[in-house]
Amino acid sequence: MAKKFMFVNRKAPYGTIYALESLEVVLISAAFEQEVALVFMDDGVYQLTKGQNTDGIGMKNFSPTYSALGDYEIKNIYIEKESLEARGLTLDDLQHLVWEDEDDDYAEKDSIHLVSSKELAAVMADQEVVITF
Amino acid sequence: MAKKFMFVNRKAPYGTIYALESLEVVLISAAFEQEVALVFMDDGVYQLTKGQNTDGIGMKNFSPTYSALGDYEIKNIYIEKESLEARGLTLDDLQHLVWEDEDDDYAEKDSIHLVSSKELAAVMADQEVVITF
Amino acid sequence: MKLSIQINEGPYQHQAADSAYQFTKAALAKGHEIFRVFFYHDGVNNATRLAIPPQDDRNITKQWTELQKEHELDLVVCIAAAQRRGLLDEDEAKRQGKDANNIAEGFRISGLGQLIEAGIEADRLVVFGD
Amino acid sequence: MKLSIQINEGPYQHQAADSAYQFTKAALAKGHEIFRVFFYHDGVNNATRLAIPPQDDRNITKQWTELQKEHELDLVVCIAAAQRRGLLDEDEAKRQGKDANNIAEGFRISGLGQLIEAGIEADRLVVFGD
Amino acid sequence: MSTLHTINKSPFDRNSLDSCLRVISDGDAILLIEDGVYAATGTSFSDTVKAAAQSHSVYVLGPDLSARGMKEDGIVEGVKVVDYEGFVDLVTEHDKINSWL
Amino acid sequence: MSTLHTINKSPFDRNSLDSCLRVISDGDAILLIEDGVYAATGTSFSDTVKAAAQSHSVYVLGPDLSARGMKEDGIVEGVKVVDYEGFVDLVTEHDKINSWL
Repeated sequence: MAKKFMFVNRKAPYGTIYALESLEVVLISAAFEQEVALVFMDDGVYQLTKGQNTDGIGMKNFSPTYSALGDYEIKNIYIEKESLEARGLTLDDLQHLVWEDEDDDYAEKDSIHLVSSKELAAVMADQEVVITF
Repeated sequence: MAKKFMFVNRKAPYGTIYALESLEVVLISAAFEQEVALVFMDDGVYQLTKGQNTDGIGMKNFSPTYSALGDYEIKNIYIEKESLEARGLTLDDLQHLVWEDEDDDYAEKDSIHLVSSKELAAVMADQEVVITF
Repeated sequence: MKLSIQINEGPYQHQAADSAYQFTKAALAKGHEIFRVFFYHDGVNNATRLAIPPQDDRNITKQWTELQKEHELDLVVCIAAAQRRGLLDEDEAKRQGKDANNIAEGFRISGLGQLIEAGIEADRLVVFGD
Repeated sequence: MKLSIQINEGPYQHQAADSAYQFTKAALAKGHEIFRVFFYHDGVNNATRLAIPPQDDRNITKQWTELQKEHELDLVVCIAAAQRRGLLDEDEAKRQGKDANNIAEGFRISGLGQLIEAGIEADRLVVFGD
Repeated sequence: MSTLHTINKSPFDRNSLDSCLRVISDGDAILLIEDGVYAATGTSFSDTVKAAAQSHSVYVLGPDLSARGMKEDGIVEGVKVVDYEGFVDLVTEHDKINSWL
Repeated sequence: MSTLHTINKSPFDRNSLDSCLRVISDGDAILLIEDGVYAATGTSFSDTVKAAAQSHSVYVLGPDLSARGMKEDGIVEGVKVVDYEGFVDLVTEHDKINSWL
């Protein structure tokens, strides 16, 4: 029986390692064939910004890895609208994450679901294991 | 020539080690005969609360050490009024820290100065080295 | 009930390791089973046997080692996080050509999959961190 | 000008060590003198020689060791903070009866007074932390 | 599927309590631990916590309160004090735990 | 005795920017680094930062902005971008540094 796992990302990238090491957990979780959902809220929404370039700080730019989530069958990615708005961002500022639906002739479909706090609360309530980073 | 050192404490005790290890720095600094001032602001004001009892969390209660500051000739301790008030605390909730004035027949004098943000700004501006914990 | 614990911060700097230890002791005292304690992020630093805390303070690593012995706890240190931060067992040190190792008795180093397994197998996962 | 640097957090978990390294390199390139780099709190964990970061990532300890060699930097690890967290040099390991040590080349372990001295002797003290 | 939310930071230092309150569901509970216990005392956040305690069960870890010199009799109306044994019970009584780190 | 204040955390995550602004003096400057750089972008805090930049010099570290995918041309009015070399100059041009950790 697959369990419903949710990983909640609340921290900005680079300032701390949580974003990077959370992504490592998420990718491993895919191998266990669980139902995996990701949330980006609070400063976690900054993890998905386009155009990250870490040349000037000597750290590894791990943002391209997010685009691989679809290949790992991770297609339920929730972004809290309120967090995005408070930061003056829109979905256009974030990476466009997709997955291929093999039941629909490998059509590319959006992985990202923009949800309100209230909608997010309902999704969270439905989970069985929650790990917040 | 003595330099003016100021140590600014902004973190609550026990949740993180900064309060404890900051105190270790302060005590060492006394041996160097510098002009030392301490500030407690933001959650740092919680460091000085009376009646701390760590039996239930298995950590060392280091709050008695603050009362030794006077013996180390550390007598300029500033507490930001705004921080104290936002936390619903008054000076009565905090340890009463004193020093003995040997030029005044060893009279016990208050080490703690309750200051407004504005007054604190002036004291801070006058320092030569500031370390915030 | 079967519980798993995750610890994200090193000893002393944050209360996480202490809180996790107090919680684990209380859970065991109430007859619950601890399926696994997983050390992730800086949490791997709890597993060093080289620490010498002040005599009048607790020794966090030793507390875990003793609790492990008494209850046969499964204390797992994430290998990827441990390599980044310099926590090694003897085998790993040899394999990586390092001249020393520093892991304490009672801890074992393993993969991140052990955390997912801890989440699957236990009835509850409780995380302690910064 | 004479600058001192203080680093309060360990490698990788926080950007502090990276920021301090970038700043130190830039200061040296501009001809300033680095009087001392003082590692306090979890910052002592930057001094381990046992870390094996992923191949495609920076090796923070090695970066410091190399900068130390090139510019004869004084990299000081606080002894009290280091003992709590399991960072030891050979002498200290012997004295404490520990069977291994883990400090990297280029770092030395010394007392907290070295931080105060760094504040007194340098024209500026810059602190990096969480 | 009820959730126990743990908050371990002061409301002055972090936004975790606010974030938790945005997405909490009916039947969920909150446990304040570590530096999170200050939220249960008479601070400028006490109205927020009092309101939360009217719609949800809010608990505070006694050992963490005592360590910080905070009196149990001065805590926000409606907040209940538990010890580590109570913490364990809260974990088992709810279906899952969300630690707001 | 001018001070360079560095802020390394997002204004959403910590209160360090607010605290710094409470006790800053005339002639002091602020440098936003690490996750502090988000304060220089168009967030709900941008009015606070804009006001600060009117009474004080406010700088943001470019390399940290770029790492986070934040564009220099979208930053708050009055905030100036510096690189690490500029960071070093700011340190030497002010009498002391206060890192708001």
